[in-house]
Amino acid sequence: MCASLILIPFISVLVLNLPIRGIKRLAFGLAVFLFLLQMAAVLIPDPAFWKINHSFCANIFNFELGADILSKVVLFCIAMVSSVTLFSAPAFIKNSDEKFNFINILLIAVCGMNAVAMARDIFSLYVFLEIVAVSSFILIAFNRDMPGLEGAFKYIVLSGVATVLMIAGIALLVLIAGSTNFSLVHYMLITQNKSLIAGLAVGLFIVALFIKSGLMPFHGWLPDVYTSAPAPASVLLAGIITKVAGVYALVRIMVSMLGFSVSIQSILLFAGAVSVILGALAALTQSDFKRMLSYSSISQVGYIILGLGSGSVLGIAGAAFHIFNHAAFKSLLFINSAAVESRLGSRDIDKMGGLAKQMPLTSLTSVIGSLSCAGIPPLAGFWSKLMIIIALWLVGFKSYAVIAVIGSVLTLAYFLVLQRKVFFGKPSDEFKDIQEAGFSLSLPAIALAILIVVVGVLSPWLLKGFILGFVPVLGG
Amino acid sequence: MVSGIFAVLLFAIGIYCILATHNLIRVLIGIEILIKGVTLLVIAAGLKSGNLALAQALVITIIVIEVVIMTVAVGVVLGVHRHTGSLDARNIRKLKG
Amino acid sequence: MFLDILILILLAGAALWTVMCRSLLRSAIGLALTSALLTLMIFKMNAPLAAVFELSVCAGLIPVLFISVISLTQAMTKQEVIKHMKSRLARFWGLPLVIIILGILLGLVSARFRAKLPLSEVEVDPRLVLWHLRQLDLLGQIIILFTGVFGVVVLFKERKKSG
Amino acid sequence: MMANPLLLTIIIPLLSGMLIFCVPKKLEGARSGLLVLANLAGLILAVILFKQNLTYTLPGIAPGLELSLRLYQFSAFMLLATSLFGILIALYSVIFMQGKNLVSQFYAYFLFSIALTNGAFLADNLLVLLFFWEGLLVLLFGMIAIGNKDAFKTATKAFIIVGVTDLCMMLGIALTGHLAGTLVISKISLTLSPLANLAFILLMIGAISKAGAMPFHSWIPDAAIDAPLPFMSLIPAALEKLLGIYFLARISLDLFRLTVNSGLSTLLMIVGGATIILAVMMALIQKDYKRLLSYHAVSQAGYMILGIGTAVPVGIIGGLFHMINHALYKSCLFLTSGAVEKQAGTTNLEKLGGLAKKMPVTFICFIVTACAISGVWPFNGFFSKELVYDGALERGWIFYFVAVAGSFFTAASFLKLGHAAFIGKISLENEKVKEAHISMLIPMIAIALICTFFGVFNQWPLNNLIQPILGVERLEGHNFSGFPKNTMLVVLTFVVLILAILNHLYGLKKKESGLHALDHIRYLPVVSNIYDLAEKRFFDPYNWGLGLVNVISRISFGIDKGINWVYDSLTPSLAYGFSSGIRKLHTGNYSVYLVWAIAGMLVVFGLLIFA
Repeated sequence: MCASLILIPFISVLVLNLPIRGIKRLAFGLAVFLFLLQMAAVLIPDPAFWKINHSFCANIFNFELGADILSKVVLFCIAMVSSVTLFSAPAFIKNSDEKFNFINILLIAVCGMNAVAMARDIFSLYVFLEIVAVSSFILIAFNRDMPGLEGAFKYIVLSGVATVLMIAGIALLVLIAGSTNFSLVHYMLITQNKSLIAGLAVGLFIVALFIKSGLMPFHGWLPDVYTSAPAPASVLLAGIITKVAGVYALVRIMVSMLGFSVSIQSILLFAGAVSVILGALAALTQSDFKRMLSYSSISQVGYIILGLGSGSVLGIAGAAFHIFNHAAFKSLLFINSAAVESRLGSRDIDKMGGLAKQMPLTSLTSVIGSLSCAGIPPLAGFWSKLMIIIALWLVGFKSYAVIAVIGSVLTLAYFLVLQRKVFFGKPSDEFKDIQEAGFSLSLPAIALAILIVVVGVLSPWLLKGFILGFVPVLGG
Repeated sequence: MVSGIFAVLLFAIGIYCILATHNLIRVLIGIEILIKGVTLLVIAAGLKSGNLALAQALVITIIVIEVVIMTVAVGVVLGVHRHTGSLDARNIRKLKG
Repeated sequence: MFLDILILILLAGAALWTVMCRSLLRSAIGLALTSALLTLMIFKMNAPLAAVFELSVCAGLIPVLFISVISLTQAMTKQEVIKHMKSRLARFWGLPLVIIILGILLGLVSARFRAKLPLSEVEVDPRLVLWHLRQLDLLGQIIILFTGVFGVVVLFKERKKSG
Repeated sequence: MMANPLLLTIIIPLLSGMLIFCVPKKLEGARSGLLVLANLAGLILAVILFKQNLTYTLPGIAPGLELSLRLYQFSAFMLLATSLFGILIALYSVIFMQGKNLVSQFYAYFLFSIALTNGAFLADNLLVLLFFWEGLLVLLFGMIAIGNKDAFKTATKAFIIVGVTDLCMMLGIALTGHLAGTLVISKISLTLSPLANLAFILLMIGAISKAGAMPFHSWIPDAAIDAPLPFMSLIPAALEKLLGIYFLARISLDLFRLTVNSGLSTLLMIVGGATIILAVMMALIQKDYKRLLSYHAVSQAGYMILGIGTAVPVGIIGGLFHMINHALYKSCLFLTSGAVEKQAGTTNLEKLGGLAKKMPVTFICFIVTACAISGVWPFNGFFSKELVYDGALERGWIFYFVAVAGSFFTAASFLKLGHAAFIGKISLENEKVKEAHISMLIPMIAIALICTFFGVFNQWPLNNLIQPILGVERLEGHNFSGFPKNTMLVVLTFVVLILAILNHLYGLKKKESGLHALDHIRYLPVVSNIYDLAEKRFFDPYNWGLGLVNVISRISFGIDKGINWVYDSLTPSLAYGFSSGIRKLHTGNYSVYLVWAIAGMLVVFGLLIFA
């Protein structure tokens, strides 16, 4: 039944484009409904739903899909960030035709991401990664302004190279394993002696997904893309697209297909640590609101990869939790930046100041988002970072645990800079008559802030079950 | 084996092209050459391991995806041309820092 | 075997020419040529279905796409061409050298990359594989084609000039 | 889960504190009501929980990390004491804070402090303890900082002093965990070894600095002036003392088995003795009501440390009894000073005088608690001090002597204080002073009554509250309640008190002023020099630190500035330098990005294939 998570959004795109009068007006409501449905479906633990061949469709459709707790976390994030994006879109896209196109592309991207989350075949994973990538190209260039086109082109080039590397890896897997199914490949990789070709294939996948997830030093495209994309698109990109297309795919491939070895772990940990530190450092002096957030994204992705690199159940649970947290607080912060941008028409934080008075909601929610990102208890971000750091420590990568802590301090530092420049400090005369952002931007921000606080406060009670849920993920 | 070597060579040519050229269309051509190399690799791998049917199925999908990516990319390049009046890749270095 | 290597060398040569030739138009044609040679190679490797696709789409459609873009954009003036040629030469002269050296190097180390191969399966029809085992990919193809359609709608649509 | 009573003791004040932030400014009544209600709930909860044994383990975050809370005799008693002070001081501050700035912040911090203190008492894991302990540090900063305009400086001073000692404690916790192999407090029982000694000293520094002993005391008198008054009677006088001595008792009784003849015991006694005498000497010469009290708060902590440091049952019982007694009368004394400040507008003793007629209830409360602190029979201070004397005598006459001398000076300075503030000529400005508001009086009266009760019926608190902490086994069959058995000591105590009165009368005759009744001690030949230095803050380790840094900075280009430079310039400029360096690398050229990616790819391949 879980195939319906792919089919239903796609079918709704088809239906929306049927030449029926007035059907376009349904788009917004339908999309909201679908996303809420998806969140509900993830939260309702009906094992029958997640079985692959459940209904009558089994005779016609034969999809290789599967969902474990890792997939479910990501599926939830996809629906969450997409609905937030959807709500924020009307503030920026006024034209009704364009809005319709935006919703269609959003639905297709969601469809692709859902498939990525549930794929159990490396080539299918690649196909849907490409769907996500193409739809994000279109979203970045959606306004067809010069920065958007520039960002889109850079993304196309780097993503194209990553794609090619990934297909090369798939080709090598076909050569040595004769299949592209996760479990078959995993089996073949274990039984076969570690040949050079296997090593090469692993390297190709790692590099391809490093590029897609924007780890240093493969990250060049990421700040440009996040900065240049239209505000709702950058919420989607930063919140979920690169996380699914890069980070989740990497975690999935490592866990289900490639398995861990000392050299792979050291590569993951090193790249993660470099991203954590350099990303945070680079964020420190940015003057563009969104650009600062995008370097912060690089830094946070570093944490996820550190958690993955620990190779333990706790670390991967922490990574998955951090994916969720990152989706929550980073889309919250991008929504905040969108709110500021929509009111001020500028993203230059050097020119802002004292907006806390004029935009109290935006200010408050951004403080919550920043603190969660910096890992301040009891917000949600604290727990995932704690899990990652403890996992690193327990496995024995103590120096990396220390780096993770230092990175957290740096995170706090740049968010303090951001808060001081934007929301506190001296109000600038230029923006005296600014009002709080509209309903469509405040509502998602408030919802996300509440989610962060609630999840953070409830974490001590929920985490044990959550972590135990990851034992089969790593075992199988 | 020989196909593998030539796939790597095509890869090198494509990367060199992307790095050295100043023309947006030629960047896309570079990416195309990368994909050519990788298509060759997939077919060769399928032939060598006796999974040619699978390999062909994969290649067909890859080609479809390739076309779509190229279409979108061309759309982006045309957009850039509309703004700057040229295809010079040096025009797209505005975002930095 | 000899014929294979010859085609492959021609393929690499065509790719080189595509990258290095002066005119953008010829580059696009070179790409078509490269694709055609690749088609030949794929056909030689007993993969006729993929070969047909490669020929029709990659050797046909994509170069046409590029050529149409090139014709939509205006060509450079003569002075620009001359200036451009000099810098092109400076940038591209290393490529053949790199390729030859890399080829020799790879030929030397390639012996180390020997895979233990699983037993060959019985030959099956790729169409059956595609339709029966890889339905998800087919769905993906359909979706990505739709994405492409939206891409065209969004990116190619002439917008009212708003400045 | 959420309804676990142990968690409730932390969560109720925490949530109500947060709620207070949400209450709009206009609804002052709602805020005050919330404050009082939350404290009342805490008191009820503490009474219900009293005499229960409970443990609660937070759901695991990681295997091997057991975050647990534990309620037993000792912590239940501390919980009760905390909530008692909480409700009384809450009632008081509702009136006192009327019309002041940042009231909601103060109320919220108040409740957060209660929550964190409860958490620290309940913690059964050193990490949990540390968490609450550090939280209190932050609150301490916040609460001082919302005082008058110099408060920020004082807050920084307090933050640095307490922060440094907390750092010591952190190291101690790490060392203890290393030695014991666990961080669960109830599972740790270490015998003394060189390393364990070090761990003990580190933990002790944390504990006694919380209790406000010398040489970590110097922020308290400053805070007395700058911080809001209810803060003084809540934090340094009550909660921090309770917490510090509680932790000191835990480490010397449970975590480490402190033996009579160990060097650590002597060390503790020396710290205690020095604190008693030095702080009380400073108290003697103070001319400000609150400042004088705060030096006594330091000095009295010395008795507790001395008592626990003796490591003999009578001393420990005395120390613990003194802890609760001190918390009682010192918070009441601070409350009287607050009443005076609120009514007369100043706490400067030069400007006060003759308030006894105007504020009779306050005066009576003052008398009772001053007698208690001076150790006058039959108030509670008498009994606990006798126990401490007994213990000190058992370990050496010098400690006894110091303790008794401290008692002399305590009595002397309170005679001076009482005389200067309440008796004597009334100044013109104070003609119209009225008695304080009833809700400020109730807490004072209540505490004064408890002081008397704990004295006259000392069997009850000793048998029900204090002695069970040590347990029958370690009491070795003794029972310390009732009138002291050592008649010699009692007589000596009375002699000392009479001497103090005589001294006061002598000074009074000489100077004819209550305020200057002790000036003859102030201007004794050697003593006067010491005092001069002390008034210039010569003995303040914080100032030593500053002085030291200044001296060295003059010699070697300024370590002070150097450190500042490292923090203010070097680290940020390094970070910013790196940052702008990284920014410059991002040229916006996709080829550069691609080159990075390819280079990274080659490195990855190299690692995977050749490693």
